[in-house]
Amino acid sequence: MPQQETADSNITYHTFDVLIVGAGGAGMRAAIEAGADAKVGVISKLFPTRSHTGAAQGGMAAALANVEEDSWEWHTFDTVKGGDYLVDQDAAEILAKESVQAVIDLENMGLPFNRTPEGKIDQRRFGGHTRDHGKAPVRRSCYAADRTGHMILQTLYQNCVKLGIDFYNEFYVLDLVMNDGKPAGVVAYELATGDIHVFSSKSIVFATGGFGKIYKTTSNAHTLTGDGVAIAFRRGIPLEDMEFYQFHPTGLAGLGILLSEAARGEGGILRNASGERFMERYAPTIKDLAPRDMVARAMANEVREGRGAGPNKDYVLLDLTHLEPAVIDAKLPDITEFARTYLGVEPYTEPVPVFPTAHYAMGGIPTNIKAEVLSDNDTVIPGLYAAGECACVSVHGANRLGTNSLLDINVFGKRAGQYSVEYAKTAKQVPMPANAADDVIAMIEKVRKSKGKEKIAQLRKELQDSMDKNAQVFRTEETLQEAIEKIQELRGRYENIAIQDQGKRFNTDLLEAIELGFLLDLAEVTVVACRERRESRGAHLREDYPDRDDKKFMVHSMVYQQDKVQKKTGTNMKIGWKPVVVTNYQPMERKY
Amino acid sequence: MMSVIIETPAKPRTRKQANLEKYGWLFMRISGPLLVVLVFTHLVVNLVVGDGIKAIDFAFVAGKWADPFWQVWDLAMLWLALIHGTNGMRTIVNDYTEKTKVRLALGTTLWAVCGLLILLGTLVIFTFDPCPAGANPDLLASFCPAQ
Amino acid sequence: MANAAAPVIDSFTVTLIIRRFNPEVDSEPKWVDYDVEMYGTDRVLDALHKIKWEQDGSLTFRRSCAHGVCGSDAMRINGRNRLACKTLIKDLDISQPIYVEPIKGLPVEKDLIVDMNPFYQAYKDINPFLIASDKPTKERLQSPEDRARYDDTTKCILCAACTTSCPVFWTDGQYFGPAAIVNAHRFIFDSRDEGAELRIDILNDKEGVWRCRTTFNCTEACPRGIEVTKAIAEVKQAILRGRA
Amino acid sequence: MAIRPAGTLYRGKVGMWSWVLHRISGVGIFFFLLVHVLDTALVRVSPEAYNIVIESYKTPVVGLAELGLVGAILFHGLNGLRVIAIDFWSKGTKYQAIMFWIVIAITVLAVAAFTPLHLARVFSH
Ligand SMILES: Cc1cc2nc3c(=O)[nH]c(=O)nc-3n(C[C@H](O)[C@H](O)[C@H](O)COP(=O)(O)OP(=O)(O)OC[C@H]3O[C@@H](n4cnc5c(N)ncnc54)[C@H](O)[C@@H]3O)c2cc1C
Ligand code: HEM
Ligand code: SF4
Ligand code: F3S
Ligand code: FES
Repeated sequence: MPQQETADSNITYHTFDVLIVGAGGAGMRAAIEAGADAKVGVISKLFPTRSHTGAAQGGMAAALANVEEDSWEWHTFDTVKGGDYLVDQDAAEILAKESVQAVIDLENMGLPFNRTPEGKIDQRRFGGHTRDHGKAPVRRSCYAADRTGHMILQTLYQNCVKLGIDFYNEFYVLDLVMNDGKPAGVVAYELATGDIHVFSSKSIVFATGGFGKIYKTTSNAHTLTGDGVAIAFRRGIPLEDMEFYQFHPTGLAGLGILLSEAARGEGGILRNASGERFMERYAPTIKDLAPRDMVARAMANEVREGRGAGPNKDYVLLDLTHLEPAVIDAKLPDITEFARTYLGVEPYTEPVPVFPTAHYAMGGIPTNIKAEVLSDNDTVIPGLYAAGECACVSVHGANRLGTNSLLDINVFGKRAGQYSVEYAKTAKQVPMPANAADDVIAMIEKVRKSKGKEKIAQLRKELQDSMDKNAQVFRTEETLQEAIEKIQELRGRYENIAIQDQGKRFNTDLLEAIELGFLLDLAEVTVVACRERRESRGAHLREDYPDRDDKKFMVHSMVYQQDKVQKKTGTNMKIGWKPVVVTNYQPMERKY
Repeated sequence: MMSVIIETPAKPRTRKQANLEKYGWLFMRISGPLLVVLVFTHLVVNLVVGDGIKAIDFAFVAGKWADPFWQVWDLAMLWLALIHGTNGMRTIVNDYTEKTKVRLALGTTLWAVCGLLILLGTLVIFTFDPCPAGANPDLLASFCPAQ
Repeated sequence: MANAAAPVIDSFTVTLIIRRFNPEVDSEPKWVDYDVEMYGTDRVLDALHKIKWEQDGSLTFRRSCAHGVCGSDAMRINGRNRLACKTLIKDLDISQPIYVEPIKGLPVEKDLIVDMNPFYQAYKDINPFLIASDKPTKERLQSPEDRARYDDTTKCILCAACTTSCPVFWTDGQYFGPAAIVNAHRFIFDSRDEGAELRIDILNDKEGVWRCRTTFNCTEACPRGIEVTKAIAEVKQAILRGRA
Repeated sequence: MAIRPAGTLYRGKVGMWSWVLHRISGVGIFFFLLVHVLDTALVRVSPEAYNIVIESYKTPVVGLAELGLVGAILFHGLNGLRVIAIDFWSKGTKYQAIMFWIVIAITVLAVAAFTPLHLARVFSH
């Protein structure tokens, strides 16, 4: 039941112990953890099962050792190495250690994992996951056909229904209210009515997911506009490692729809126009199962050097034709259907055209291993938590391994739930300022009343085109400069937008404009961080600085918003650096 | 027969009353195959073999009902078809009525009619006299003494 | 073969006729025509976006993933329920206008957006979560055969294409609807679940499985290819026989 | 531009149309049955009364209607068996469309075979 205390004009007030923003995997996992012990509310701009966690296909890593020998140490090592040593190793250890329980939790909640003949959870191979520190690929990914994310999302929602968690669906959180540097709550916009809601809460968990929509070719949903990340940034919270954005090797060419790495885990092979298995040249040992940054780069390189397939030589081919149709049907039904539906290609008999697609943000809101949000390198903001793709713990470093994100949302989602409820038990509610909603109301009214000439969609398209052109797999000082200038131009034009829908009900026109504002912010932070990191590491490839530079850059970047334009960045952003936590593994060259 | 468009469900579902839907559903499926045998044979005997519809008259009926086999046959058909049909009509009424009162009224009417007809039909079959006294002998079956 | 991704079909113009309704200004729904230029790989969702982004920003519909996995954009396209993001324009008859209207039987909120709450309520009513009394410390075991038993119905994305294609649901909106039954099936036939009896009891309701008249609209509408009518038949049998 | 209906007719496939036909035929048969029980009951009144009414069944117009009735009963009965197969046979849902066409085929053939026979009798009466 909604906690409705007072309602003046069109503002409704609510109070909770723990408030979770976002009902994807991370948000709902936190809600389940906190739900039994406290008054928990979950706000989501989508109905929970529409969250993009449901799009995840391949699996969730955990060293269960159900099918072959495995250990959490190996998993930690793979995660660190996969992340090009920019991973905080204390966090990676937690991720790997708690993975087993995370999978068991899900199974116990009812998740229908695929099973081994003995009835245990089955596991399969995935890129970058190896036995004994890189000796051979290992079967570590727990999966439910190729809809693991779907099953996680459904199972978590089912358990939220079971617990009777309070959901506010199709509510857009547009602001985080801070009082004297402490979080008091959030302000949300109700899509159905256009009403404003102010939520006070002792602890607040951000779990708003990624922001792949800064790019044009992306596996991400239209709704992944990074709202939570941008809101935090606007409220003075720095963003960590934003230059590391992962491009997934196998997006359907031209569309960006993802074909899971599971396709290669089950034996799929990448080939160039002449049919060559080119990954043999780039990663002789694990070939097509090398980490994503390496595969994406290899693919982009093949195309660039003229070995691409197709009339425009602009993609490579994912070959599944040597797999048994029965195996494809049992293990990869959905993704092969994507190829059929969207490209008209029959994967049983034809190779599928693929090209890298923007996929996953390694960076985001900085947190520690208790999922507490940091306001600088190590100062905790009490009561504020973040988990999932919007957060940066950092377990993914410069490049996330496949299946580690579904794991991340479960492990750190659970932790966010635990620690936030623990905090809420003793903490006092930070008083909600009287005019808490003013900023949001002003922002909405400004957008609603804008009678300019610029079309939102046009600005967004120009932003995405520029990001694809200038800040995708390959980057240089020049392209990044171009991107910054473009973003600043777009910011200017954003002041002059036109909104056609003036109504209150379901005004998605208005919200798309607001979301574009978030995208502009995040694109700019990304590009600034890209420019400042003058080395190549993981997913971040600077052609003008092609080598990894551990002396200067074995650090996380931290971008802060400033009031005034900074000389160094040419924007109103300041960059700082944060040391990487190293426990066991010293940086080495990455070879696979 | 396409249904009306209703944009709004009339009322939230009222949960969980004891109900006989399962039995109604089963009855439709048990009576169905029986009716296939009963009705299809009935059609063949009355409309196809011999002179078909031309041959049907009082004497024809009398001839059939003189045999207890056909008495039981028609009795079974009467009961099953009426209950089956009425229950089917009830389903349809439930689909297209929204007000409980209307639903109840129509339902009651249906079952009342069904009951009356079953009663009437049963009485007719059992009290039927194939050779009513004083009737025009031309109209009676050949086995009647009056002929 | 491999050139499938290249634009095989050049651009063409199609007319979309969309049933629009904004209760803030309209007294009743109206049909509005839009001409849009599309390409071979475009889907109906792309056409709707194009209209919203270039012609009329007030056109309102739900969408998120754009590739048929989130279940946001079920709508009636040329008379049948489908996901806009999974319906390629070139697969429709483009010599004719394409009719787009909201799914039927749920209250229309605005344009193509309907109030999904009655639908979600039916889902919640069947207790859509694992009910098990044991407290395992490890994973529960389940044989691949037992796992396969309910695989089909785990695919549901709650898009409501099935329920709102059902003629029985259209009549009075009281019927639980195929989606709720599909989700009950997912648990009734899960060997780990102990709540079958409870769910069976719920679906033995007046508005439960017995209202299904096997019209198969649900099966044909399901974008996930779930054999919905079959699942319903299996639940009916489970009720008759007292358990799966 | 042609007038457009409030909402378009749902374009269901054979499953939906078979149900529409089943429903219409069921209702038709039901009302016929009501009448049929009453007219048969006239045998209890008098042979004359019964024969007068039964004569009207043999007129051309009613004779034609009887063809429709027979068709409706055949369709309803056979489709009823199809529905039962869908409910009780595990492969029923898979073959429902084929079964529908079989039902239609048998109904059409049977009515086609019966029509000349019946009409000859009706018109020779
Ligand atoms: C196609 C695809 C396949 C993938 N496959 C895999 C895989 O196989 N293995 C793996 O480990 N990872 C995979 N990933 C990555 C992984 O799925 C995601 O990183 C992860 O699911 C993110 O979960 P989340 O809970 O952080 O965010 P999401 O699931 O994206 O949820 C975000 C939530 O925040 C809400 N929200 C956002 N903004 C607001 C706002 N302003 N107000 C209120 N609510 C808001 C949304 O409504 C939503 O509920 C894949 C990703 C994609 C795109
Ligand atoms: C000849 C053999 C018959 C068979 C095999 C048969 C079978 C069936 C079946 C299985 C149903 C249930 C349909 C469903 O649940 O979807 C049904 C419904 C129905 N039957 Fe019959 N039936 C027969 C004869 C009759 C007769 C003689 C009548 C009329 C008195 C009749 C009237 C109805 C009606 C009105 C319905 C309801 C239709 C609906 O709900 O759409 N049936 N029949
Ligand atoms: S069963 Fe199919 S059509 Fe129905 S809600 Fe689920 S996915 Fe959608
Ligand atoms: S459309 Fe409806 S009638 Fe049954 S087969 Fe599907 S639920
Ligand atoms: S937008 Fe997600 S299913 Fe169509």
